[in-house]
Amino acid sequence: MFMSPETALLTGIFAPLVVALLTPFLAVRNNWRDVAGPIGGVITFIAALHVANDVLAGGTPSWTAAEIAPGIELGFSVTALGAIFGLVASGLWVLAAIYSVGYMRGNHEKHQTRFAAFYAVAVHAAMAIAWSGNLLVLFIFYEILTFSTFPLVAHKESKAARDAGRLYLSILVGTSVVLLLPAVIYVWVMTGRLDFIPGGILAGTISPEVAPWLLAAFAFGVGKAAIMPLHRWLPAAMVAPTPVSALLHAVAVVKAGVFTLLMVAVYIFGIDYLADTGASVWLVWATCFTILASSCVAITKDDLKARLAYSTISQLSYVVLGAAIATKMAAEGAAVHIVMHAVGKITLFFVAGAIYVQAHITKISQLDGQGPEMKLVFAAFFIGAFSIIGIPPAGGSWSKFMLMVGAADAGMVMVLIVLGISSLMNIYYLLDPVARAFFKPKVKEVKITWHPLTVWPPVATAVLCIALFFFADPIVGLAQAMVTG
Amino acid sequence: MIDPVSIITDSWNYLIVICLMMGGLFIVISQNNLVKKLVGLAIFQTSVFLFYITVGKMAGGTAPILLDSADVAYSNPLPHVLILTAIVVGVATTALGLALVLRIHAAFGSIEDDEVLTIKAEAALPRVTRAASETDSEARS
Amino acid sequence: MSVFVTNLLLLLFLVFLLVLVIMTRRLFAVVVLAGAYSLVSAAMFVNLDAVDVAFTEAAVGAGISTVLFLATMAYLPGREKVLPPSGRIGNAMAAGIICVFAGALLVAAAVELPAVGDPNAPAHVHVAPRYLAESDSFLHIPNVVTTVLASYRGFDTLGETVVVFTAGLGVLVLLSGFTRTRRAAQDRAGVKEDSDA
Amino acid sequence: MRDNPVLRTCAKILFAPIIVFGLYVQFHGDYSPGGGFQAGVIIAAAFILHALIFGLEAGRRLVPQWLNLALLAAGVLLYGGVGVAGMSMGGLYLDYNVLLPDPSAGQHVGIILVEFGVGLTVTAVMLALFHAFAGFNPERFGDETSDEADHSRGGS
Amino acid sequence: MSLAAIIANLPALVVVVPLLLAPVAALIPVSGAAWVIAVIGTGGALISAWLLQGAVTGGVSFSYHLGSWPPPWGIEFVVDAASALTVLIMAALSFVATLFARRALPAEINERDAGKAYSAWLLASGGLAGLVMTGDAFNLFVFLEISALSSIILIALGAGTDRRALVAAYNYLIIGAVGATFYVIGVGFIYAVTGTLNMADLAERIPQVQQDTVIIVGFGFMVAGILVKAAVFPVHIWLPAAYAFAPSAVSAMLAAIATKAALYILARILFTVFAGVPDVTALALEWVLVPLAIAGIFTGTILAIYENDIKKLLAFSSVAQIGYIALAFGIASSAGIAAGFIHIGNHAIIKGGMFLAVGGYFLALRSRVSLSAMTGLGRRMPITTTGFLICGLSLIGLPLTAGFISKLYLVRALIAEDMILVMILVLVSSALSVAYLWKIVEILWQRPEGDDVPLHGDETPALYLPLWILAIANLWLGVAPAPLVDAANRAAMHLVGGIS
Repeated sequence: MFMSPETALLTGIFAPLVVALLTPFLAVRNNWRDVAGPIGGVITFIAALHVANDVLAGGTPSWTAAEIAPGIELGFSVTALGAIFGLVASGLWVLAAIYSVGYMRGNHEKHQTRFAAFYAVAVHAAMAIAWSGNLLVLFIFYEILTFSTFPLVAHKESKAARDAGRLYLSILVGTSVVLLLPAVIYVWVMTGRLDFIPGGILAGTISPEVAPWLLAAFAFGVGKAAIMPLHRWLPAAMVAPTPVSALLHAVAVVKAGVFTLLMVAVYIFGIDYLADTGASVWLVWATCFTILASSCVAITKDDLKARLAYSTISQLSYVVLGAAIATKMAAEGAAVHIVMHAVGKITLFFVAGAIYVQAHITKISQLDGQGPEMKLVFAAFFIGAFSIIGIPPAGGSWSKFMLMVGAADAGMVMVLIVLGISSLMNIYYLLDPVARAFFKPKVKEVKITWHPLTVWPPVATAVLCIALFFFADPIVGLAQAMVTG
Repeated sequence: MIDPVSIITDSWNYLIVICLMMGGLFIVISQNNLVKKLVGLAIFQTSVFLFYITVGKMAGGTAPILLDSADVAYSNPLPHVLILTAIVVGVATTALGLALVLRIHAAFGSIEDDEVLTIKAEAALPRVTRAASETDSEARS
Repeated sequence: MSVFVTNLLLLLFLVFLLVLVIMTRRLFAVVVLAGAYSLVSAAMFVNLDAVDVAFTEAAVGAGISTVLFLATMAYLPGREKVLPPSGRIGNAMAAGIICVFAGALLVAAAVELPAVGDPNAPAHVHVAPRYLAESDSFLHIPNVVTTVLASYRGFDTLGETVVVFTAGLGVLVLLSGFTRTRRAAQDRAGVKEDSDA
Repeated sequence: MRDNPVLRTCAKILFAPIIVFGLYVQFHGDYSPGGGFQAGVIIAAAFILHALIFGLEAGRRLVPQWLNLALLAAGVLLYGGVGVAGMSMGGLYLDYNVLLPDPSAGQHVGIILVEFGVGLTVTAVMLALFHAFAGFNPERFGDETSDEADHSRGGS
Repeated sequence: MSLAAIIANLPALVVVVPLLLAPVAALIPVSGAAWVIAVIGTGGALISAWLLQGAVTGGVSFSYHLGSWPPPWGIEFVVDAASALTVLIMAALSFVATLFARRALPAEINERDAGKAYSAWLLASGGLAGLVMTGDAFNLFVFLEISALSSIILIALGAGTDRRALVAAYNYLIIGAVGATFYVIGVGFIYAVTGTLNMADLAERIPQVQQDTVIIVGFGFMVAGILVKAAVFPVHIWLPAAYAFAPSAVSAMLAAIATKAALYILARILFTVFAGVPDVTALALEWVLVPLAIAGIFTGTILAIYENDIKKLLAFSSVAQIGYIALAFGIASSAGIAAGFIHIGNHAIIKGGMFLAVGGYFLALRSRVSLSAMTGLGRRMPITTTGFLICGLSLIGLPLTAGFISKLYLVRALIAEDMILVMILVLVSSALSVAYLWKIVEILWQRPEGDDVPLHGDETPALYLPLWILAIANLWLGVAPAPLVDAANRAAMHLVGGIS
């Protein structure tokens, strides 16, 4: 093809940044500005595909800018897991960009230019995280992602929005500076390196007594993974416009969190080291608790976005759980789940936003009987929910299956039970809105306004959910490459 | 180690000088009056000078101004030089301190430590700046 | 030995003056006593063969700085304020503890020092002899203090001249400088307003 | 006291001798106690005496502030200049040996020069101090005090 | 004067150029002209320091005999990796601060005093440079006094805007003089048993001295005196008021370089002069310096969190940062000392930059900069505020900034010595420092109730260029810290030997 892996790498990382920088100038014509996002998305996605191809072929595209200390380069280098995350972030950005145009216009939001710019910066940060060459670079862009999404969260500039933004920043920045950064430095001091090596770099350099604590520093230092009790920023961030919730709080930001943990588990600790030292056993229980607890909370929520938020929290813990179980299969399952859940959850958020734009409904209890007016939308929601729950023929079923197998390998029966229970809860609180919409009598008359740009993206992602069930091989392949190295 | 007698005979000079030093230091720390602090400082330093000169003294020596006769023991000139320097430095410090005291008295109407230290921030601004800040606050409100 | 007897007397006199300074509340008296203190120590310097130092101490320490103190007192209240006993005793306690501690350390060290006037003390045998030997033979200047001051350690003296200069500069700035008067400041403020407008 | 004829004549008579004595202390420092500092103080004393008797204004007329400042700087510059001269003549800073062909003569010159520099500065400083303190005018700085009660209390 | 002569005399020039230009500046009543002299003085010092740094890069170190009298009879300047690095950092920072002073200083004092102010300015930077260069224990005292008296003048000049500056200056004078006298006492005792004042000579002779008590006490008093100058807790009390009430430009220069020189001397005394009695120094480090440093770190940070006057806040943070440097020296491994030197450099550019920014705010507001007065300045002075922000992020040690490098090497040195507890304390304190920085940032970007305070004049390059020089230095040293780190390692190796 026409790009060397390295060029693809740089293109993938910097195309979103270029979009962000151009946006203010393109703002003279709203259409120019709004078309920039999707175009950038397509370019980025193509680049991501290239990189993923190269990684599947066994290459590791990499590029280094400078060395700031022995063993710490500022540079990028794509791991298999990174390739997966890069694909997810860039691919979904295309749709999200289109969708956000429809949403922002349909809602007549203010500051659309600022919104678009920071949106692109966030994607840039996500891509950089995905392909970062070592833990420090990952940390840097982790912070950039946090700061670039702050204006998006506080977009409405209302008091509520600013408070939510403050909570968002204080939890994410606080945890990362107090725990994550020291953990990173500690790893560097002990091993003299920070790059990602299949099989990990800690084995033999860090004593098994320290390992659990170090893992804890990572697990709670990465606030974006929303492991309880550090989950509160995520529901708070739901004050943001839905495109933000959709891309960032279903895909980029939260996935960056679990991605980081998975990277740490697989490439820094190493699955075998975790399994041998049992450093991650406590994490298994922590995540199991998060899964169940957040599911329970989700059931009680009547606000659609809030419910989705808590569902996200529990789904994130699936990924962390996969890392914590520390078997190859579970780790692969975690990696695959990043993709599957992303596609499914973004569908659900798209729908939530679409419903809001078209009918200005945010409460589930008001959805009763609205189904017939918005068939497409609810159909998409239905499929997305399937994928999240893990019912064939939706992609989510693969990842859940692999997770369960992994847990079985590790002989963790409790985990199997937990997964089962949470699936049942998923069925209830995710299908309940659809059921209400179609089988309950209408409670209130709303006038539906048709905004195509908010409808077709969810449909597309819903189709993607199904497609991923039948064409999961490349993803799974990358996941295997991750653990085998 | 050293028996009391030899202490008395050998180093009582040092001991008294140390008492003088600490007396001066005591004045500096304990006194509340800015002028008296400076007096204490001067005494403190002068006592230190005494210590140095005592170190430089040689028994049966004379002032280090060379005479023609060969067999004369001279006291050590080096401490003298150091102390010449130190004396001048000391008086420079004193002068600057006194100038500050005068200005403090002109500005605060007091030369007592506890009083000048308890000036409220806004009261400490010169009228002009204060007026400016007042107008600012009006502008703000 | 007579030297040391005189020393003892002078030192005791100094202690006496010191106590007076601590006791006295009339600042004029305090200042004069301080002058006396440095005059007596000048005598002590003579007694310890440091004639140059004595000369300087008498001229600078006893002379100039006393004059400066008196000049300052002309503008200041003559008596120091008497603190309430609580505060006074508090200060005295704090100061006392510090001084006793530091003093104890110094005494512990002082008893180990070479005896006063011991001709074999390191101070007499290590660096100084070259000054005494060279000053006349090479520099033809009998006053060793002058040669050391101006030549061997000339850089010290340069620094000290700079210190004197600094002090003079500071006093000029502080007392006869044009530190911004109300009018000047108001003009400036006014100008700034205009320039903004 | 400036209209007391006795004092005025004494001052007139003493002025010159004090300065001469100062110069003696300055330049005889090589052979007897004395040198720049002491000399500076003594010479300054002469001017201070003059100012005491004939008033500050007269003193200022004799040595205006700009001249005073200039002398102040001149002393330091002279001292430092000797050092620079040493450098420019191929020696290190403050190296007097290179000032003249004969090192010991060079030392002599250097020492006299720097002592003179010290004397200049000290004289000027003492004079400046005296004028600054004696001529201090609290009102010029009074504007920094506000006349509010809360801190015009205390000693005064 | 021939070029060769200049090269040969670089060590002297670093000190002498500013000191001898000071009297010249004092004679010039015109603010602008006096400033030019100041620029020439600090610039000349900077160039000489730069050349010196180049000279010692090869690991060579040489001694410069003033008056060409060999030590210990004469006074020598010591040029080695450590002193050259420190003096270069200080020269660079005082030069940048001088650039800033062009507009800032005359605005806060009377223009007719500007000449004298710049004179004191030159004296301060020259005196501090001499402090670092000199290899003679007593000559050190003279330079202590030069720098102290000139700093006092500069601080007192703040009386034009806040008369508490006078009290701050007076307290600094008293405390500083007591500290210096303590140092002199210590030197006196050591001299009485060694008979020499030259540091190298002292280092040789001290181990042979039998009177241990004298050595210990002399050492104690010398160090105590230096600690006062370095504003190490608990003798930091003079610093906050001094930095807070001095004119902005002066605060910037003092915050950047004043305490650095003293810290360097501390290292010098600990690791070279008294290297012969390791048991004594080790004791002092472990039981005095490290605890004091940690106490200082926390006191400074916490006071900063509750402080509302921005300059005082930064001053308290300086107390904490000085604690980090003292702690790094306290580790006493060559890695630790290297970390100390790295942070000496980084903290100089960080805090210098922040004070320059605050100076910009001051000139815009024309009043003491309390946090409430700064509400919304971020939007109205974006250039200054961005620079301030960069330095701030560097202060809390985020990656890509110089501050991160400091933390990196400090933590590394701590772990290497198994001082895990101390490391945790350091990390906690640096997390706390996020609190007070965030407090400022929020106010800067917050929208004020009602309309904005009128600003006096807009941002001008004269004010924000120096700031941005330092901000960019922060980023540059965060991405490519190799030069500083290498120099610091050389310095540490020179002081204690060993490999870092």
